[in-house]
Amino acid sequence: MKKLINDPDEVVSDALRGMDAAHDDLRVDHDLKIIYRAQPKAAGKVGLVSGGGSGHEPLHGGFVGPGMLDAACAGEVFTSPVPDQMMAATAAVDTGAGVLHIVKNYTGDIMNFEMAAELAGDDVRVETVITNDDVAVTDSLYTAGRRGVGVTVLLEKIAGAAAEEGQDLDAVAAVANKVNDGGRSMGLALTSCVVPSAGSPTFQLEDDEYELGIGIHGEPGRQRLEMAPAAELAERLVAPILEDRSFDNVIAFVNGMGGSPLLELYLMYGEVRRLLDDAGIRVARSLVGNYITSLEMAGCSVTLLEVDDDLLRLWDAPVSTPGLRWGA
Amino acid sequence: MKKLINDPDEVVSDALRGMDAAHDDLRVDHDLKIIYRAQPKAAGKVGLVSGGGSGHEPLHGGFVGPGMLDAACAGEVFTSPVPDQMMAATAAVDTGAGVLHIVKNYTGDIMNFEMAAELAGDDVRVETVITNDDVAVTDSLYTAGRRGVGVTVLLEKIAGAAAEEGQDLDAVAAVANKVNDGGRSMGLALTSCVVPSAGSPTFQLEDDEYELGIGIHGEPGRQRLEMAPAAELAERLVAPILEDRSFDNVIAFVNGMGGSPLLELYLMYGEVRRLLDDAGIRVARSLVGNYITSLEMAGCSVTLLEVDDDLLRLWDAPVSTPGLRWGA
Amino acid sequence: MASTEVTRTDLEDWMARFGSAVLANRDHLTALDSAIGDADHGGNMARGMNAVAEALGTLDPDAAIGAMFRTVGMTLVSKVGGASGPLYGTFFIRFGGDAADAANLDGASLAEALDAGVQGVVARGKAQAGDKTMVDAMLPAMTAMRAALDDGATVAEATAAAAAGAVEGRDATVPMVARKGRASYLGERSAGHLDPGAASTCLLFEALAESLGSHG
Amino acid sequence: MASTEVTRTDLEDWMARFGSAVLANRDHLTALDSAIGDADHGGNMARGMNAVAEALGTLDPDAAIGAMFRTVGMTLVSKVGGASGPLYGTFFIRFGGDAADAANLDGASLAEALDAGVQGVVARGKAQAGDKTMVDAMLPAMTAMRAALDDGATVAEATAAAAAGAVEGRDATVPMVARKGRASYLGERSAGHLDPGAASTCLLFEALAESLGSHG
Ligand SMILES: Nc1ncnc2c1ncn2[C@@H]1O[C@H](COP(=O)(O)OP(=O)(O)O)[C@@H](O)[C@H]1O
Ligand SMILES: Nc1ncnc2c1ncn2[C@@H]1O[C@H](COP(=O)(O)OP(=O)(O)O)[C@@H](O)[C@H]1O
Ligand SMILES: [Mg+2]
Ligand SMILES: [Mg+2]
Ligand SMILES: [Mg+2]
Ligand SMILES: [Mg+2]
Repeated sequence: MKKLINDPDEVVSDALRGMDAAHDDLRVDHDLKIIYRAQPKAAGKVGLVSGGGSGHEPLHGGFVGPGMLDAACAGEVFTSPVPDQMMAATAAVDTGAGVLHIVKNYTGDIMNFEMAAELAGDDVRVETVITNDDVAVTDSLYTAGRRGVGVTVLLEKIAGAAAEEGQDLDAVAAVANKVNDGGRSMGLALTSCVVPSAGSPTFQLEDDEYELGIGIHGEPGRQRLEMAPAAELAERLVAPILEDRSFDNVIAFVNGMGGSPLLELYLMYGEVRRLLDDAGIRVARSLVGNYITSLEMAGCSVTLLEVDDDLLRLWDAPVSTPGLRWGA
Repeated sequence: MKKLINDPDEVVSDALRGMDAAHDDLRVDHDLKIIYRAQPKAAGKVGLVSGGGSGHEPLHGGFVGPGMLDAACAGEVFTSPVPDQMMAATAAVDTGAGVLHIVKNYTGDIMNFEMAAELAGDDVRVETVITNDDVAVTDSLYTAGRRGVGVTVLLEKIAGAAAEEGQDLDAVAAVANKVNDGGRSMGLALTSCVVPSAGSPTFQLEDDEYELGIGIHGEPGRQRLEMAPAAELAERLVAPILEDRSFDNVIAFVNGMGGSPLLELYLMYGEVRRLLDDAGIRVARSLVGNYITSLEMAGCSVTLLEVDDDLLRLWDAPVSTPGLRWGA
Repeated sequence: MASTEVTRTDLEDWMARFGSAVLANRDHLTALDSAIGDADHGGNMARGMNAVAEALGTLDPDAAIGAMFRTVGMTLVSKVGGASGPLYGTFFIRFGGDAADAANLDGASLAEALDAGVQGVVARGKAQAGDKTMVDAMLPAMTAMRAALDDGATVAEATAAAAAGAVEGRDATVPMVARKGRASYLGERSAGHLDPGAASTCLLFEALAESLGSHG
Repeated sequence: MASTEVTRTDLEDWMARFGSAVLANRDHLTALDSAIGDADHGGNMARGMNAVAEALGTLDPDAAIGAMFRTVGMTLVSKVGGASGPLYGTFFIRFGGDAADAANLDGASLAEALDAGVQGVVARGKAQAGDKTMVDAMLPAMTAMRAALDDGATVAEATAAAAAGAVEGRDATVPMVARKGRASYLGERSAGHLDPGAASTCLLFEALAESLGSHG
């Protein structure tokens, strides 16, 4: 393993030190590994707390700031954070209007957020939205259910805008659920990644293979296939999404897993766009880049989110975070 | 080679198709591979044209937009663009106030921009700034001179702001030269990268080695060293910069080479920051992320830029490009 | 012949042995989790048991068994994260809740406390037998321990039986197709691999049997 | 015995042979550039010579040698980029400029045109002998060709001498420490590798010698 790190067990704390130093508009609780806005939101507005394992940067800490999250709880690499973090973050960001928890659907994340809610009691009104947009998981009866992946980014932006405009907790939770309901994702990997504390790649792929249907934790996918040109890869990602739900007018999001050059992500976006054009789907907005990653994994995912005027307005609203910023 | 591409010889055109589709505020001349603002700048303002080999994304195309470049000429991967591109871009963006060419110091880039100027004649007033901030190249008498690396990003932002506020060509060129004079960079690689048309890694590094003093073209560096913790790597990058020039108040920029997770870049930033604190150098602004890359190379570079109030004001001015965006 | 009573000291020894076993098997647990998960189970358990050792080191020496295991459980909940943090955390919290103020346990009350822990894991994770999780090591362990106690076994014999049951249950996870946790995303590809959580559960029951090996 | 005159057809054959040689050596040139550069010299030259073939295919068949090589040079300038595009582009533009309206060349005027090309490369790139560039193949090629012509050699003999000189010059780049172009960044580490541009220059002179191999 070669990484820009010191002690593998201290990667997250060391990185948070750098993140704190780099961003004056963030405040980091280093003991609890929570990233907050330096300038808390105005009283009476709903707070947004998310969190998850580290290694997906900029998600979630890079999405803390005006127009998006109020706090992000950072777990160890690929390990969900612990209830203490969510309890502290929830108490800290509540301005009286309640707090939305944004949780990606993984057993560990679900259980730790759940325990946080149980342990917190009734001091703060909490609603939870669980993202589960990954169409690679086809059988939700005999699995832990679909994973939360790319839609989480779009949801944090859109729900953040709803909270910022002063919508109440029920309304913010409703818009969040609407985003999750209207979003679908599918990913592939060309390489595995190396969890620092493990020290070697989580899986091995031959030079002529790729993994289809991966999540964001370096875990193998549903299927190992022979490497193919971008046009075919795009089809492998888009087809199952379109089979799962019909789309009319979308935000189209090509996300890098962390190790693929931006040049290739744009190239994939061109292929995805061609497929959407062929399917008669209008693209209202686009997002291309590394937003929800799996350390240095090479590969990408495609997320489509059906949008109406309301969601588009919230998407276009100003946002000012290290990872996503416009209009401000 | 496994990449998200179709034909290796069509990577740049295919990626530009995706970039065009993803960004409504950009216009792409696909024949000449030039990225323009969709909305040209107001008459009377200086135009900024840059360009270089592809594979460094978001540089340069991702820096086209209000507050930064007017046009970027995309060469083949790691190959400078051709004079026809620079001639066309220069003619297109000139509003009568002249055009600044921003050129990274590489033999190919210099010669192609030079030929463009020779072939263009006197229709448009052109000034050229050449970035050469790479302290890894110690001997400029017996080399092609220092390479243009990280400073190019900062320069395009700052000179772009100067042009946007209506400074004339001489003033914009002067501020650009001031940035280049006040900036220094040093980079390292943990892995090589794969040029698509070559198909295999440009160099091989063992699992316990890194290359110190690399550029941005996947070329080997000056020295191959035994892998070390981030704290030591940071020192290897910062020390030669501080030996080369004294710094007082800086923009500190940790740039990813494309294949290192953002988590690690933040971690490196924390280490760099510690060294700057120790050296009594104030950090006025920070930038951490993948801005001038070398395809999927793992590694990073550090750039320090000495700033005064004038440069800071220009740095803070609104910018709205795919790669760098704030205040707008 | 040694005491039939299980003391707090015995249970501290259990935790110490489990902690050592986790550290010794850290890479092994991570390797198992690499095959069908996300390569962190060894690191998670090691981080947790290191924190437990620290917490127990500063615990009031007069604390009852219940309080002691509430500390163990809360420490795991607070330090581990992932799936295993809440699951093992809940296991020990419920174990402690059942043991409550008891100063010592006998075979029956030990089995009852363990059962409470296992039921906590099932309630928290909603896994059933055959889902390829730690539950597949826990349930056979408890079945074996109950059967031994019903046959009049000593505490040492009963916990040895539990450990053997856990090992059997762990090995039986190999052909299973996972239906819970991360491994479930692999579908059929999860078959052929041993479940990492079942492996750490074996270490737990083996440590218990070792700690109580001389108990009548 | 064949003509002593070098015709436009001969020079078209030169370009065709050079193009084929570049395509056949594409991977080799890239491999050389991987060692001390950025792994694109083969791709650059191939892209350029493919474009040249296309441009010559549509060129006015009555165009003079000068116009023909201006097209070759401008095509390389327009399609290659990098260091080699302007350098080989300038080479051919100057070659054409020297040949101008001539319908045919003899040995002396061919050498003069080649010399003009080489001087163009030197003017553009400012490399000196020993800097480990294509110039290190070009200069010995021209020295050898001049010496042969001075000794009364035929065009065939003179261009064969030029090719041999280029090969010698190319091989002499191996121990050199690069002082120009990308390889110069490697400092001492550039020694021990053959310069890719010197290798492509050999192909150029070898192609010329082959095209004119039967000329008196
Ligand atoms: N719903 C569940 N019920 C019981 N055990 C589970 C459940 N989900 C996962 N596990 C256990 O947790 C283990 C994985 O733990 P760990 O790797 O530490 O957490 P994570 O899966 O979050 O990375 C699995 O091997 C399995 O035994
Ligand atoms: N200043 C120069 N003068 C002459 N030749 C040069 C000079 N710089 C580079 N070269 C030649 O160009 C070759 C590299 O060409 P190429 O790889 O196509 O371009 P780039 O270096 O821009 O990637 C070198 O091997 C060398 O022979
Ligand atoms: Mg995990
Ligand atoms: Mg090049
Ligand atoms: Mg795991
Ligand atoms: Mg090259």
